Amino acid sequence: MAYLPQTEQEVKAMLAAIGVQSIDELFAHLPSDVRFQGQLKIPPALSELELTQHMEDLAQRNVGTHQKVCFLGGGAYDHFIPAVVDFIASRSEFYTSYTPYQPEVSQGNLQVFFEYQTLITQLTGLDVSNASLYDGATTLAEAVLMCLSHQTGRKRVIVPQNVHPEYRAVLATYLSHVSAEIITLATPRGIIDADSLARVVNDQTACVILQQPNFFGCVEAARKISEITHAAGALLIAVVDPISLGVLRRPGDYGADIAVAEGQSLGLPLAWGGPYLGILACREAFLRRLPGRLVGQTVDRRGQRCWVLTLQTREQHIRREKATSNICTNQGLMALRATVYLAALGPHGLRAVAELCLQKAHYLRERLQREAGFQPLFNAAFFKEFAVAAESPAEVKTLLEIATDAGFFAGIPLGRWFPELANALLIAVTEKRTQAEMDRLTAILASARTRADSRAIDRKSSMTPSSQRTVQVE
Amino acid sequence: MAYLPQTEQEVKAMLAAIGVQSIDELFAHLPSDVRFQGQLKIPPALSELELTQHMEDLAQRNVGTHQKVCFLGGGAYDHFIPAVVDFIASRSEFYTSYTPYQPEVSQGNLQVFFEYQTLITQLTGLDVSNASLYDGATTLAEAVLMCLSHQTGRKRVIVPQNVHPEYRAVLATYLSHVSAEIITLATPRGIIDADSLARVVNDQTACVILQQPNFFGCVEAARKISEITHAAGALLIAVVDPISLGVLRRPGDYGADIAVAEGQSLGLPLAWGGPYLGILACREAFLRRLPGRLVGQTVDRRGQRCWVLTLQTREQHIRREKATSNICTNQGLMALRATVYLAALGPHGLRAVAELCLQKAHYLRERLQREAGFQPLFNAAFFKEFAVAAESPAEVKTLLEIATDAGFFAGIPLGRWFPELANALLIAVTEKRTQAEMDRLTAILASARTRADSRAIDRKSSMTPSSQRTVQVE
Amino acid sequence: QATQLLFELSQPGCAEAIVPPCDVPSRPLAELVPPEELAETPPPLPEVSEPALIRHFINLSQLNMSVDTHFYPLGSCTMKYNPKRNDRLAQLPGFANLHPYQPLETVQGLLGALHALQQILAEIAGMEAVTLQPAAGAHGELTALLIAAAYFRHRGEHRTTVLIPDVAHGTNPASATMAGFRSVQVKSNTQGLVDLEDLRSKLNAQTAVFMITNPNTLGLFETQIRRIADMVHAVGGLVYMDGANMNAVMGIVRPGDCGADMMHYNPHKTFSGPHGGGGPGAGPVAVKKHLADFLPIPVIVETAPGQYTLDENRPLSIGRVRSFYGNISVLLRAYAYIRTQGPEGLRRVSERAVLNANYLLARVRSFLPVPYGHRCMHEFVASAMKIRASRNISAMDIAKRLLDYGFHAPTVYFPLVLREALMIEPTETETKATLDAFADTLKAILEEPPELVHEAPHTTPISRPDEVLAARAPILKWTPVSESASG
Amino acid sequence: QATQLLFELSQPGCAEAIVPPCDVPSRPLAELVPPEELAETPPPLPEVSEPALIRHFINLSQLNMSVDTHFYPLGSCTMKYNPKRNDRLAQLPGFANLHPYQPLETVQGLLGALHALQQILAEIAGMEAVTLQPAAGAHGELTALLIAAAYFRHRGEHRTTVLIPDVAHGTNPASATMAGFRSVQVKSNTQGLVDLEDLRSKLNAQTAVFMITNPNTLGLFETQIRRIADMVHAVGGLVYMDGANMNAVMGIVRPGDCGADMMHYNPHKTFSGPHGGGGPGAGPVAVKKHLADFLPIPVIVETAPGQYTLDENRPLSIGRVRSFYGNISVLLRAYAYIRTQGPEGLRRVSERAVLNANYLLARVRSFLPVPYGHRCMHEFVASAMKIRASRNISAMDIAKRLLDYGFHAPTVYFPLVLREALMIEPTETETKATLDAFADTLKAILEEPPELVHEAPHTTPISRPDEVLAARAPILKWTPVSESASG
Repeated sequence: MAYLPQTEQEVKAMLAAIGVQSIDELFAHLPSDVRFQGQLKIPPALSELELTQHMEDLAQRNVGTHQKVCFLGGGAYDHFIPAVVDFIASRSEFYTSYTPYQPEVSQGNLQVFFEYQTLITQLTGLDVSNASLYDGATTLAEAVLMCLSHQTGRKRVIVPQNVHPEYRAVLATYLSHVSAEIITLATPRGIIDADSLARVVNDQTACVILQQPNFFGCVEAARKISEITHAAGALLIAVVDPISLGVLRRPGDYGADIAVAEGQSLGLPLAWGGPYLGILACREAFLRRLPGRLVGQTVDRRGQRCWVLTLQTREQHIRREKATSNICTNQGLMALRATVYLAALGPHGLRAVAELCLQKAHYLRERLQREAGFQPLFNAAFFKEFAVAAESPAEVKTLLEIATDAGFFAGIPLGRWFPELANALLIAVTEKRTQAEMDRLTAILASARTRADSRAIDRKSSMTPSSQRTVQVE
Repeated sequence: MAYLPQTEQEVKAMLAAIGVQSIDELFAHLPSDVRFQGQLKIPPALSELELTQHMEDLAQRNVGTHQKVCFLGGGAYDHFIPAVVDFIASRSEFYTSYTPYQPEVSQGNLQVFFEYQTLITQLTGLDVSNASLYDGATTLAEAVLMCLSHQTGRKRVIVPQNVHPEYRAVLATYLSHVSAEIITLATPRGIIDADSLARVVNDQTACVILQQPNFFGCVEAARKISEITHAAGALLIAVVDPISLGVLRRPGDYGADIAVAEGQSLGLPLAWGGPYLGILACREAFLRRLPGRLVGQTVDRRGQRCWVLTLQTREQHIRREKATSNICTNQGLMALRATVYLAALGPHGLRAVAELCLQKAHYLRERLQREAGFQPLFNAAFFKEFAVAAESPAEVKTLLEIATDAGFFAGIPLGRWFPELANALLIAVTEKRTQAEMDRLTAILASARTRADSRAIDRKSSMTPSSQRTVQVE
Repeated sequence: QATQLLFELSQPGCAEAIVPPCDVPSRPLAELVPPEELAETPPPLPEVSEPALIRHFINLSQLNMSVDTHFYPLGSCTMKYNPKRNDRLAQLPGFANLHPYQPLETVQGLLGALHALQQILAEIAGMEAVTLQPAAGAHGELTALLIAAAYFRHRGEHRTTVLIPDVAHGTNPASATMAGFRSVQVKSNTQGLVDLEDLRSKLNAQTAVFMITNPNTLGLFETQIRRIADMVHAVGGLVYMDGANMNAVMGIVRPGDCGADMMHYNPHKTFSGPHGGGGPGAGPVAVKKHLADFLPIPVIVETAPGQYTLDENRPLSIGRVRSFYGNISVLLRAYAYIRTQGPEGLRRVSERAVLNANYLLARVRSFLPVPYGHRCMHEFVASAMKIRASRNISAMDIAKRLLDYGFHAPTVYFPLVLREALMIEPTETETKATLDAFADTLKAILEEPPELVHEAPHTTPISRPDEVLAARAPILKWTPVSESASG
Repeated sequence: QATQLLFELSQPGCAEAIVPPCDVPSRPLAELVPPEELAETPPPLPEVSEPALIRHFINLSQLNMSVDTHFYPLGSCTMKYNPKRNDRLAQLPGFANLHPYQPLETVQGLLGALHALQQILAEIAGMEAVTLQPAAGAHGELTALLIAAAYFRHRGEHRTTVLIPDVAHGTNPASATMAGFRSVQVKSNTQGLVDLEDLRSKLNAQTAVFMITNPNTLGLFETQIRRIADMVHAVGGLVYMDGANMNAVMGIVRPGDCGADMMHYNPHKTFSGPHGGGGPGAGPVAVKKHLADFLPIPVIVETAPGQYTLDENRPLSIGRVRSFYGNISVLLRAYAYIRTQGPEGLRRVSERAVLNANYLLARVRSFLPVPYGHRCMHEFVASAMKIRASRNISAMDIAKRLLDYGFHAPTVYFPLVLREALMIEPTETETKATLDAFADTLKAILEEPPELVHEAPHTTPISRPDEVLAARAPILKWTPVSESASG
C-alpha cells in the first residue's frame, strides 16, 4: 500500500459525502459474476528498502556495458551521453507532464518539440519532422505506409537485404494485410547493386528503402540509388544513423523523400532496446500524410510567439479510423533527450563524434585483419561498423566467449539473421572506444586464434548471394 | 577550455567597448614581479568523455558499501536513503542558488530551512535550531564555546572518554588558545560512571558533554547525568545519533541545554566523510549565542506570510570580530536532505528505522557471542553499535582481512584511537542489514577463528581503565 | 529569455569539448568514404554553450504544469503520482547499460524481472499469455488486432469488421484501420453503456473483434460485459478489452473473467509510469490461451528455474512489431510499482481511485451536471451545456480558467457523445484537500464574470494561442531570418 | 499551496513504507534498553504522503532564483555555472558509497584524486603543502590562523594581533577572534588599496598575521602586495591570502609568488562547485614549506607510486579541525573542474572573468558611478549615492527592482567603505547578451518612477518582507496552532 494519501478519517468523511457506507458499496453495481473473488496471485508488497535491494540484486545479475567493453551495434550503439542530457531529462516538469493539450501551461514541452522538429530537419536536410514515433523499425513501417497511400496504385516496396533484419520483419508485420508487394533485393556484395536495383524498380514501385550506412555498416551510393528510384517515379526512404550525418551527406541532399532514423544514438541509454526514438522527416509534399504529433508556431492573444499542437485533423483522436496512423502516446521524453544531445554537441561536436567513430572503426578493422587474420566480409566503404569473417560458426561462438571472459562484448554473430553468414561477426566502434581497448581486443582474438592451432583461415568471404526472395502478401 | 560562452568576435567587441586592445591589457596594471610566467604545472585539459572515463576509473579503484556489506559506524552510518531525498536534492533551483540574501527570490530555500529548524526542534525536544553547521565535531566545539561564553568565569569542560575521539580532538584544536580546562573522564565500563562524574563537576564547570548513545554504542543514564550536571550549575551538551531518537528520549526531555548531532544518518551519502551536517539545537536562553544562520517568519508588504534570514547581528558579516562564530557558508543542501528525509519517514518511519537498527544489532551481537565466541566489550545497554573483543590485535587484523575478502566491512578496530582496546572491534548494524548477511558474517568469522586453531578465547574484557588525563591548555 | 529558441541563442564557436581528439592514426576522410557521399559541412545545428543550454532548458521546464507540480485531472490519462524510487531503480547501470544483442547469459536478472512481469500481467488480466513488446497503448491495440487477424487467418475465416462503441478512444478505430479492418460504430444507450440492440444488429459473420473499454470513457462500468462477450463469441468474434482504464478495477474485475479474449495495459497510466510529456509508454498485451501462439516474437520463456531465454521460433506468431524487445525502462518501472503495492495494494489503489472520483463527483454534480453521474468508477464526465446556455461559459472556458488557479484542466470535448464535456480523473494519489480545493474553484469559476472567464487564462506564461493561424499557415520549424518569408 | 508548511500538510496515518518489518526475532524494547531512556512516542514529526511531499518541495524549488535559471551577479560569491558533469561524476557509487573508516586499500582511487588535487592546489597557489580538510572558506581561515598560532608558539613567540583591511569580508575578523587573536583594522587609501602608512603604523612585534584578499572586495588588484608582504615579514609576521577572489587570477598571479605564506581556496566559487543554497563548500588551505608541519591531521601522502595513505603522525600539527577527511564530494567536483580546464583553461577562465567584469563596468559606469572603477578584476562596486540624492533611489531599491526583470541582485551595502554599494560579479560563464541585457535594465531602472522602484519587487513570489518584525519577535519554528501565542 503506497502513495495513498487519504487517512482513514478522511476516507470516512468522503464516503459520507458520497452517501455510502463503505468503499465496497461503490462497487456494488458491478455484477457479481464478473467480480474477482480472492486475491491476485502476485508477490506481496515490498517496502522501498526491500524493493531497492530486490532491484539492485536483479541489476547485479546482469553484466552491462559499464563492465564489458562494448563493440556491439546492429542498430543500438554505445555512444557517450553528456551529463546535461540526463540532467535535463530528470526535470520532472518535463517527464511527469503529458501531451501538451493545454498549450498555456505546456510551453516548455511544446517549445522543446518545436526545437526537436527543427533539429531533425537540420540533421536530415528535409522539410518537416514530426515530434517522434516509437523506434526506427516502426517508423520505417509508417514511412512505407505513407508512400503506399501517396503513390496511389503503386504496390511494390523494394527492400534491400542489407536493411536491418528486424526492421524488415516489422515491415512485414505491418504490411501483412496490406495489398503490397515487398521485393527483397539481395545484396551479396554488402551494398546495393545499382543494376539489380534498376531491374526491379518499375512504374509499380511505390518506394525504395535505402539504409545508409546499411546494416553491415557499409556506405551506399546514395545519390545513384536516389536517381534510379526517382527515374521510375518511386519514392526514396532513407534509413540513416543520425551520428553518421556528422560526416555523410544528408538524405535531403541526395534527394530522399522521407528520412527514417533510430534516435537511440542521440543521447538515449541502451536499456536493452528501449525506449528508443523513431525519427521521421519528409518533404513538405507529404506533410498531410505524416503520422504523429506536430507542433507549430503561432501567437497568443497578446501577440506573443508561442507553440501549439497543430494539424491534429490528421490524428486518431480527431479523425479516428481515417487518421494517418493510430499513434497517440509517442516518445516525447526521448525527443527531449535527442534535442539536448544535438544542442550540446552542435555541428562541430557531431562531426567530431562521427569522425572518431569512423577513424577508430577503420583502425580496428585493419588491426583485426593484420594481426588476427580476420578478413572483411565486404570491401565496400564503411562508417562505424563492419563485418568480418571467422573460420566457422563454431569459431565465432568460441571467440565471442573468450572475448566476453576477457571483458569484451566483441561483436554480434550474423548467423542470427543470415544463416549464410554464420561465420561472420558484426563489429561497431563508437567514440568511446580507445586505442588501448582495441589493441587489447585484437590481441585477445589473435591469441585465441593462435591457441586454437587454427588452420589457415579461409580468406574468401563465405557469403553466397542469397536467392532473391519475393514476398507478396495478400 | 570550457564553459566560456563568448565567441572570439564578441571578445573583440567587448575589448573595444572597454577601450583596450587585448585581454592582456586588462592585466597591464599588475606589477610584473608578481605576474606568473609560463604555465601552471597541472595536468592538461580533458574533454567530457575523457573526464568521465578518468573519474569512472578512479571510482572503480575504490570498493564501496554497494560492493561490501557494511558494518562500519563510528559516527558515519550506512542507512537507507529514500529516492525522494536524492531527487529533491538534485533540483538545481536548490543547489545552484546561494544563501538567501534576497528573500523575495529565495522563499524556496528559506522555507526549507525554516522547516529544517522546526524538524530539528521536534527531533531534539529543544527550543531553537540554527540552519546548519559543518559537521558533528565542529558543532560540538561551537556548542562548548557557547557554554564557555555563557557561563562567565567557569572554565571547566568535562568530556567523557567515550565521546567520539575525533570530536574530542577537534574540540582540543578549537580550544587550543582558549582559557579552558578540558577534563577527560575515563569510562572503563563503557558508560559514564555517575559517581566519577559527580566528583569532577564543580562550580568551575561550564559544561558536561554526554554522547548518547556514546562512541561505543552504549546507552547512557542521561537523566542522571543531566541531574548531576545541573546540580553543579553546569550546562549539559548532548551529542546524539538522530536515528536513535526514534526510540530514545530526546535531549530536551532529559534536560540537555544544547543538543549536537552529526546529521549524516538523515539521508546523506557516506561519501568518505563529507559533506555532512552539523545539527545544533538549544534552549531559548542561548539563542543570541547561537552560531550560524537563522531563518525567521515574518510578513511581506502584502501581509503574506514569508521567511527571511534573521538575527543576523550575531553573524560575522555584520558583527565581524564580535560575531558568535566565523561561519558563513554552511551545509544548506545537507539540511535540505535531512528535511526531506525526516519528512519522508515521519514519526513512525523514524521509529521503525530505529527499532530495526536496535533489534538487528542485538541479534548480531548475540550470534557473534554464541557462535563465534566474541565477548561483548561492555555490558551496558546499546542501540545500534557495539564493541566486541577478539583475542589480540593480530587476530583483529586477520579477521577483518578475511571478512573483507568474503565481502564484508566487518567493523572498525578500536586500537586506532584506544591503544588499550587494540583487541576490540566496533560493529554497527543499520536497518539495511539482513538476517542472511549477519548469519553469513557470523559464519565467516566463526570459521576463521576455528581455522586459526584458536586457543581458548580470552573472555575477559581487556579494557583497563585508562588513567584520567587532564589536559589544560593555556 | 526562456522563449528564445536554441537557434536564436546560437553563437558560432562557443561549443564545449565533449569528445577528445582522435587517439588512433587518422586518415583523410576521402580515402575512407567515397567523396560523393561525404557532406562538405556538418548539419547546421545551433551552437550553444553549456551554461546557456542549461538555463534554456531549465527555464523551459518551468513553463510546464506537471504531476510533480500541480493537480492534473486529465481524464482518461491517469495522471497519478510517479514514484521516484521507480525512476531511480529503472535507471540502475545494471539495467540502463545493457545492449539488446549482448549474450543472454549476461541479462538474466533483467529477463527474470520481465518474465515475472509477464506472469503478473497475465494474472491481473485473468488471461494466460503476455507480450511486453508494444511501445504504447495504441501499439498494443494494433498488436492485438494483428493477433486476431492471424487467428482468423489460421482458422481459415475471413472476417473484416471491428465493432467499436461510440464513446471509444480514437485509437481504437485508427488501430482497426491499421490492422486492415473496417470499423463499425456501436451506439451507447441512455445509461451511457453499450446499446445491446445496436450491437446485435451489427454482429455477424464478418465480425472479427469487438473492442471495449471498461470502465468506459464516461467512467462507467459496463455491467453488461458478460452478456456482450457471449454475444460476440456467439458469432465467432473475439472480445478485445482496451485497458486504458484498468486503474479502476485492479484485483476487482479481471477482463478475462468477463469474457475478454485479449487486452492491453498502459503501464504509464495504471502502473504509475511517468508520461514524459507525451511518452514513452508501453502497451503489453495479454491474451487467452487460444491466442497465445500468435503473440509477436520474441517471447521471454523460462527454460529452467531462474533461467530465461527468448523464444523466436513461433511459427504462428504475427512476427515482429518493433525492433529489439520493448520499452524496458517503462516496464521496469511498472514492475517496481506492482512489487511495491502487492495484491492488496493494487486493489486498494483501484478502490481509492474510485473513492476519489466518486467524492469529487459528489461535490461537482451539485453545481455542474454530470449526465451519467450516479456512480462513477475512476473518472466522470461533467457537461457545461447548461452554464454555457445560461452564462455563456463553455467547457473550454472553464478549462482555461482552472489554469489560473493552479490546476491542470480536465480533458475537454471528449467523449463526443456528450456536449461540452469535462472529463475529470483525479486518481488515487491526490489528497482530499486538493479535491476540495479543486471543487471549490470549479464552483467559483461558474459564478465569475463571463468576460473574465472568456479571456482566461490570465496568469499563465502565455494567453490563449491562435490555433487556427497555426493550422492555416503551418510553421513547423525555425527558419533563419534571411530565409523566412515574413521575418 | 507551495507556501504551506510541511507541518500544515501533515495527515496522520498516511506514511509510506520505507523500511520492511523486522527479519530477526524481536525482543521487547524495555528488555534491551533501560526504560527510563526510552521515549514513549517518537518525535512529533509531520506525516506527509510521498505525492504531497514531492509536490511540496518541487514547488518550493521554483520559488528560488538560481544560477541554473537566472543571471546571479552576486558580488564576492562567484556564482558561475556549475557543470553537470561534475555533479554526475562526484556522485558515482564508487565515491558516494565509501565509509570513512573502511580499509585504506579500498579507497586508493579516491586518495589518488585527492592527492592530485593537493598538488594542483599547491601549484596554483605557488606554495608547497595543502590540507583539503576545512569545510568552508571561513573554516579554512580559522585553520590557517591556528597554523600561524602554532607556528609562533613553536618558535616561542607570543603574537596577539591579526591585521585586516577595512574592506575585508567579515569572516576575516571573526576567524581571528575564534583563533584567539585580536583583530586590528587597516585603512584603505583613496585608490581603494591598502594604506601603507596606516599598515606601517600598526605593524609591530605583536603582529601575527596580515590577512589580505587580493583582488580585494572592491574588485581591485592590490598592486602593492609584494611591498606589503615584505613589510609584514620584516616584523616577523605572516601574510595570509584570502582566496575568495581567486577566480580573477588563476595562472596569472600566484599568491605564493606575491609573498603570501598561506591561503585558502573556495572550491565552490573558484572551481565551480554549486553553492547549495548556502553550502556545502570547502576551504582547502595551502601553505609554504615553513608552515607545512603545522597542517591539521590527517594529510594524504604518497608512499609509493600510486599508493596513498593518511599521515596522522605529525607532532607539530594543530590537530584535527573536523571529523573524518573533508567535504569529499565538493573536492571531487573541484578536481573534475580543474581537469576539464587544464592549465590554459584555468588561465582563460580568469581572463574571461576579468573581461566580462570590465565590459560590464564599461557599460555601467556611464550611468552609475563606480568610484574605484578605472580597471577592475572579476568584479566591481558601483555606488547609488548620486541617484539616491537626485531621485531617492537606493542601492536596495535597485537590487529589488532587478528581481522583477529576472536578474538576481548584486551584493548590496558591502564593502562598507563605499556607501550605497552594489557589488557586481558577472563571472566568465555569462554571455555578452546577458551582460548587455543586465546593463540595459540597470540603466532603465534608474530612470523609472521612484515610487515604482521603492515598491519593487512586483512580480516575485512575495513582496519585500518585514525584516524588523522578524528580528523583533523571532519566530524560528512552526508551532501547532493550539500552542502558538497568536495563532
